[in-house]
Amino acid sequence: MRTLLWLIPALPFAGFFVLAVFGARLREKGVAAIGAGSVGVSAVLAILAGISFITSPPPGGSWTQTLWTWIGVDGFRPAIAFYLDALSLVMTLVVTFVGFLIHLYATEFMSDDEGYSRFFAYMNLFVGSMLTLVLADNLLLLYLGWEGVGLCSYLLIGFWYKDPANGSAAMKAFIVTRIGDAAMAVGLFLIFMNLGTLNIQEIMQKASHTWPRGSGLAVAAAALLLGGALGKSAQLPLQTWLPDAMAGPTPVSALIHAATMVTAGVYLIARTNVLFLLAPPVQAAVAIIGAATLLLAGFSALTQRDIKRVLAYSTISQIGYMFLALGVGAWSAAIFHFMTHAFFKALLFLGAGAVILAMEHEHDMFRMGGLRKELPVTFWTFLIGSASLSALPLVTAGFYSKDLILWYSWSSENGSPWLWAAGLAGALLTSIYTFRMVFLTFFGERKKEAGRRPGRVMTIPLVALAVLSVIGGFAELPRTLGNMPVFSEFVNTVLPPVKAAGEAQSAEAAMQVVTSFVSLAGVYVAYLLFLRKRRYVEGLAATRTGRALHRLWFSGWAFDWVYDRALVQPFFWIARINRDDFVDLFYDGIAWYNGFFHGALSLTQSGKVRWYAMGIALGTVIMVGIAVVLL
Amino acid sequence: MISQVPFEHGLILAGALFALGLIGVMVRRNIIFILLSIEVMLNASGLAFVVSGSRWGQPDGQIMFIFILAMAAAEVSVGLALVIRLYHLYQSLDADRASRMRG
Amino acid sequence: MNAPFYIAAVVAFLSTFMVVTRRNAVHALLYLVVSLLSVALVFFLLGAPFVAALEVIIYAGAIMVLFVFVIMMLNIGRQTAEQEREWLNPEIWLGPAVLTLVLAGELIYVLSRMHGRAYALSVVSPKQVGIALLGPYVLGVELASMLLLAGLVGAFHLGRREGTGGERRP
Amino acid sequence: MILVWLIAIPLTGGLLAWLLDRGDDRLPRWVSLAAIAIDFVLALVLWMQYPEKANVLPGGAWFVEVRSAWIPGLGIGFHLAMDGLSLLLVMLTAFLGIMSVACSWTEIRERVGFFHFNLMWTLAGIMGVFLALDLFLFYFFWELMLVPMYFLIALWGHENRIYAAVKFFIFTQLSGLLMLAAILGLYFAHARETGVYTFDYLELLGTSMDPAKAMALMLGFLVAFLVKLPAFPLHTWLPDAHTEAPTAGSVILAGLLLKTGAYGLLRFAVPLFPQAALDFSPVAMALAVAGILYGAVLAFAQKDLKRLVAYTSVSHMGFVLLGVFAWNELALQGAVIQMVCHGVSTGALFILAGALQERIHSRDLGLMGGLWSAAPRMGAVGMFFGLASLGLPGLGNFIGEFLVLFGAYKVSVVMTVIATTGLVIATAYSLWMVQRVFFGARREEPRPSDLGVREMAMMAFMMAVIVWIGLYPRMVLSTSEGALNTLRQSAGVSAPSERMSHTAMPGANDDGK
Repeated sequence: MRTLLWLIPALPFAGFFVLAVFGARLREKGVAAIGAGSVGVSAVLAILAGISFITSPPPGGSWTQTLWTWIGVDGFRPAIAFYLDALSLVMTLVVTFVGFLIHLYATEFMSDDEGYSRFFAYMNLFVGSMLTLVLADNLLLLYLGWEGVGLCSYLLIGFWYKDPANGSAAMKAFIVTRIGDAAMAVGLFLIFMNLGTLNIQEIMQKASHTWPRGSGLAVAAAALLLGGALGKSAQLPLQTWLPDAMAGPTPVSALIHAATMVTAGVYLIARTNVLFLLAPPVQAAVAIIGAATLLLAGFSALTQRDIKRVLAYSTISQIGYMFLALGVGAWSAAIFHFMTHAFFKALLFLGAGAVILAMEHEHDMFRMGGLRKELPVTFWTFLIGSASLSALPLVTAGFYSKDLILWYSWSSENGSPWLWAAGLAGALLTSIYTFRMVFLTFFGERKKEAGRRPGRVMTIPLVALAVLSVIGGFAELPRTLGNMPVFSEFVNTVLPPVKAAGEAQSAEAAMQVVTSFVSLAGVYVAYLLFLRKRRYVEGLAATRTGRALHRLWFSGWAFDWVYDRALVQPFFWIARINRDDFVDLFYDGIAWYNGFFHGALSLTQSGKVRWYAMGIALGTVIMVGIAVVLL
Repeated sequence: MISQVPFEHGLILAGALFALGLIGVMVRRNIIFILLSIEVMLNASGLAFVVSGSRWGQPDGQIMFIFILAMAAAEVSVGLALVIRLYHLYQSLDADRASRMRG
Repeated sequence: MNAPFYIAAVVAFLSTFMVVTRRNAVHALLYLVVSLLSVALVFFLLGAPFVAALEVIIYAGAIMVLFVFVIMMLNIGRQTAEQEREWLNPEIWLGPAVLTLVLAGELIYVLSRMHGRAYALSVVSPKQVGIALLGPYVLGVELASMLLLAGLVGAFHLGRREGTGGERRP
Repeated sequence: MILVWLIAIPLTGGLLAWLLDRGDDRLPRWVSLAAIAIDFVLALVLWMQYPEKANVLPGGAWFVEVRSAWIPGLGIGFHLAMDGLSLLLVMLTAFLGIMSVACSWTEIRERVGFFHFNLMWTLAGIMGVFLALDLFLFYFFWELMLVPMYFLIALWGHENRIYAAVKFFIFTQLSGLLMLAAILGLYFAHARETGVYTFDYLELLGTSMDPAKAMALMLGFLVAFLVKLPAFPLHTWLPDAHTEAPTAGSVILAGLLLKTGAYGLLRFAVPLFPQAALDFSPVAMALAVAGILYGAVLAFAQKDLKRLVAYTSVSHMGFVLLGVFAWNELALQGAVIQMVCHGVSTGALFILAGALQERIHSRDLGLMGGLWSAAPRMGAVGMFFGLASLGLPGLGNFIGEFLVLFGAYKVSVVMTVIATTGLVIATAYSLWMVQRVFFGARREEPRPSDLGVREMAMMAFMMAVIVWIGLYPRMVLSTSEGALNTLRQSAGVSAPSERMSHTAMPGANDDGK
């Protein structure tokens, strides 16, 4: 099984190549078969690899397969090599499995769209790049996957290229993430120069030997890698691109902007955890950024009208939780939340996609309503997803993962009550906006006829993801509820275990009661505000501060406005005024003076013989004068 | 009969005559006067040659004078022919009239 | 012993000065002849009798006569005199005068700094000149003859009055 | 002798093409295509046997050499030699030569024979530059490639081609003269030191002279190469020359002429005056970084497609300059890779721009837009090379740029960080270009037909090269490794005596751990 490791990323790339070259000639059926098939087979392979990995764990806890040396310049020898250990196995499984489900969903969702083969080519390229990123054995190959997913997100956001708005949203996404990538690149340079290698495992060992805890280099390296992670995972301050990324087709949002790509930053930090442990200030920064982002995104999600933008802000918020977990050192909790989040967020997006399809591409929730009876399956699966997102107690996966994070943000060594409080407030906000979305779309009076019902192929993924977002949570039962931490034991073979302060079990139980009460309260508040007395909410929004707050939150805390004023407009201005290259003026100036002197000198050619005689005389006088002076 | 004239005085005389010829060329607008002044200058330079030739007792000075004479003769003949044509063309001997060759 | 040289020099200078400043062309021409004769005398005094003779014969005789012909042909004697008057207003003289004064000054400065010892000016007999002329300078003589031929042809060709055709009235 | 053939074939091919112009237009095209194709085959043959016939000449990785007296009196010899670096660039010349002949198949209508004559003679001049080891011969070829290029732009160019051609000529000629002065200065300095009057590069290598004079001579060389490279302040001829040149002219200009500048830096400017180059390197690196950012910002602002691509070349060549003056193993290899990949990717972009101009008779980005629906294949190819120019990992340019940045980081952190921000602006301009040309609302009137079979074959070939270098650059790296080690060693600012010893450099190294 070990030797087939390279097939997992290779298959989607092969799918991309086939579809890119022959796509135009294939029928939709053929394209769907190749597109979904390649990801499906690599999913199967991943599962097989997982099984053989778990049943007969390899000695070092990891498999390495080197295909060829990528660049060979004296000490700089990165290789195209894949490295499978517990962490990357979890990531691969989630990416391939959820990826396959979304591909399946997309075969019907995108049917009779004129760029059908192009869509699946890009999707396969994305899955291939994501798998390369996850399985990369050295940072340069990881960077290749990193940029590859960024490219695919650009291609897929701008998929419907006829509308220029999609194009600019796509460019915004790629450029903002590219800023993060530039920081990460500098991090790579720093690491290579100081540690002499890019291989992740070697970096981990060398860093812990050479760099003392909190040394300048460690902080710099960690901060730069964090920069890359912020860009890709849409955290403060580089989060403005994700809401606009909803311009892409819904399966894209489900796969890229919910399940896989946006969590690449989480994977990077988890993978290079030694660097972050060596740089406590940076780890604290991760926690604080996580907490701040989850609050900001929560508030923004409250005010959105477009169903996909609500989910986008919710994704930013949930990743904020993962960053919080990473920040406080609960590595396995972050990965666990990543897994459960992948399930229920993908489910919510696919559900939203079904709703949008039914509503003939209507995105505004306030124009939908009462779809409960029209789309029963979609409704129930959507409800399960929402429940899991807002972490309804005991029954949903979201509860176990989010509760774990909140618990560790309280109890772990570098956790703090403030972080916990922020997390809790975030949980409240989450359940309010989630159920606001549910009530607005599925309850209340029907405003529009439901057009196209989701077909069988679309409902299978919905149901599967719904099941997963319920049972997914049972993989990690906390001490108080069955004490079966299967997931964290598995992942902690790679990631360092949490350094909890050894709180009593009762404290943990009390904490769980508080979080479940908060999530239920959120549901009730949403019920009150958006189902019963809608007038009350309109009244609240009508007040002056209300309107100001609403505008602020709606625009994502005006980050876009600030960036536009501070960075984008000046850049355009500089580019515009210097369009034809002021350096050129210097050379044109030389040419002009040349002409000027030509004019002046030609005046001396007056044609009068006597003037010439005068000139000759003057010349002789000067020459003789010089001769006289010199001798 | 050989005079003990200091060699430099001869040259100074040549220089003075040359200067006068030069001033003539520059000042006069009538072409005939310009030609005359050129003749004066030629003569002055011939004088200088002869003076220095006699100073070192070499015939070269005089030979150079002969060449200058030949050149002056040819130059005057052609020059005057041109002056005649110019006169027919412009009906005046003003040197500044013929200034069509200007930049 | 050197008196005649200085007298001739002064006469030459004055007559040349007159040549340059006269308004009437004929007067200028005659002064020039005087100047040439005085220079011929200087040549004679300097021990170059052959050249002195040549000066008188060719320079004063032939070239000046040529000038006389041209002046007569163009009859520019008196009536161009007053035209000369407004051409020769004093301030025209200023520029060139300054220039030539500076030039003359430089020449004199250079010459005066040389050691002014008088040398016995040796006589160079026409025989020596003849030998040298047809010795090393034979090429020069041939060239001079060709130059004269060219001058002849040029003068003849340009001098013809009509039948040249083709040249445009201004 | 094969080197002489390399140069002689395009020369005769060009002449033949011009003579055959009487007949129909197709004949000259086939003749010049055949000539340059033979050249490419020769280059491949050389590459095949590269490892075995190593170090024919003392001091390193020369593996083919032709030497004969030309003007013995002045010490000028007809000395051509090839090492890994010049082999790569000669292959690039032949490859882009084929592409430029192929892409002007339908574009050039009048005076086809003379066009191909100029094209072939420029290519011969460029190959001569890459092979010449005698400074006088190098200057001869430097001029030889300049004049036909001037005719290419002046006769077959677009609107104000005369202005562009003259500007190009003056810029290059003036700086060329500075270089000539520097060559002569070196010639006499060497003569004074060793009494031997020679222009031969290998002898001139060791001349030691007082620092001020060395710096002056180095600057003489440097200005010529910085104008050709287009480094920041001296680059303004490039956009005009590119906008007005015919497609083949642009491909040659961007793909090859810029490389002669970089090659000159690598071969002549730095090794001949190692200490002066070392002292000058901070300034040069600052110029490089300025070039990267300045080129990128200006590329972003352009309205004319070819002008935009021209400014991207200024930005990419900034990386090469940064690599050259960082002067360590990584940076130099990066610079070589960047040269090769930039040649191919920018050449392709120009062929695309030319094809677009042939179809919609304009280069104005305002008129384009929504072309993807009309010409999907052209869109895909344009997108590919746009991504190559922004340095997407997995493609060749990324390898070049990152090796340069890795190398430059060792020398100066600040420069590298600023250069890395250049990557972000690079993303901006290339995505902006792709957006304005291919995406956006579909227009009715310019309905360009999609790429034909000929064009698609060319593009596929170039894409293959870029991806091959992107994923498996070791073939290129090992070829240029020997040459770069020699250069680094000869400029290692070590004592002249030590440099004279013939360090036997194994031409081919083992295939890596």
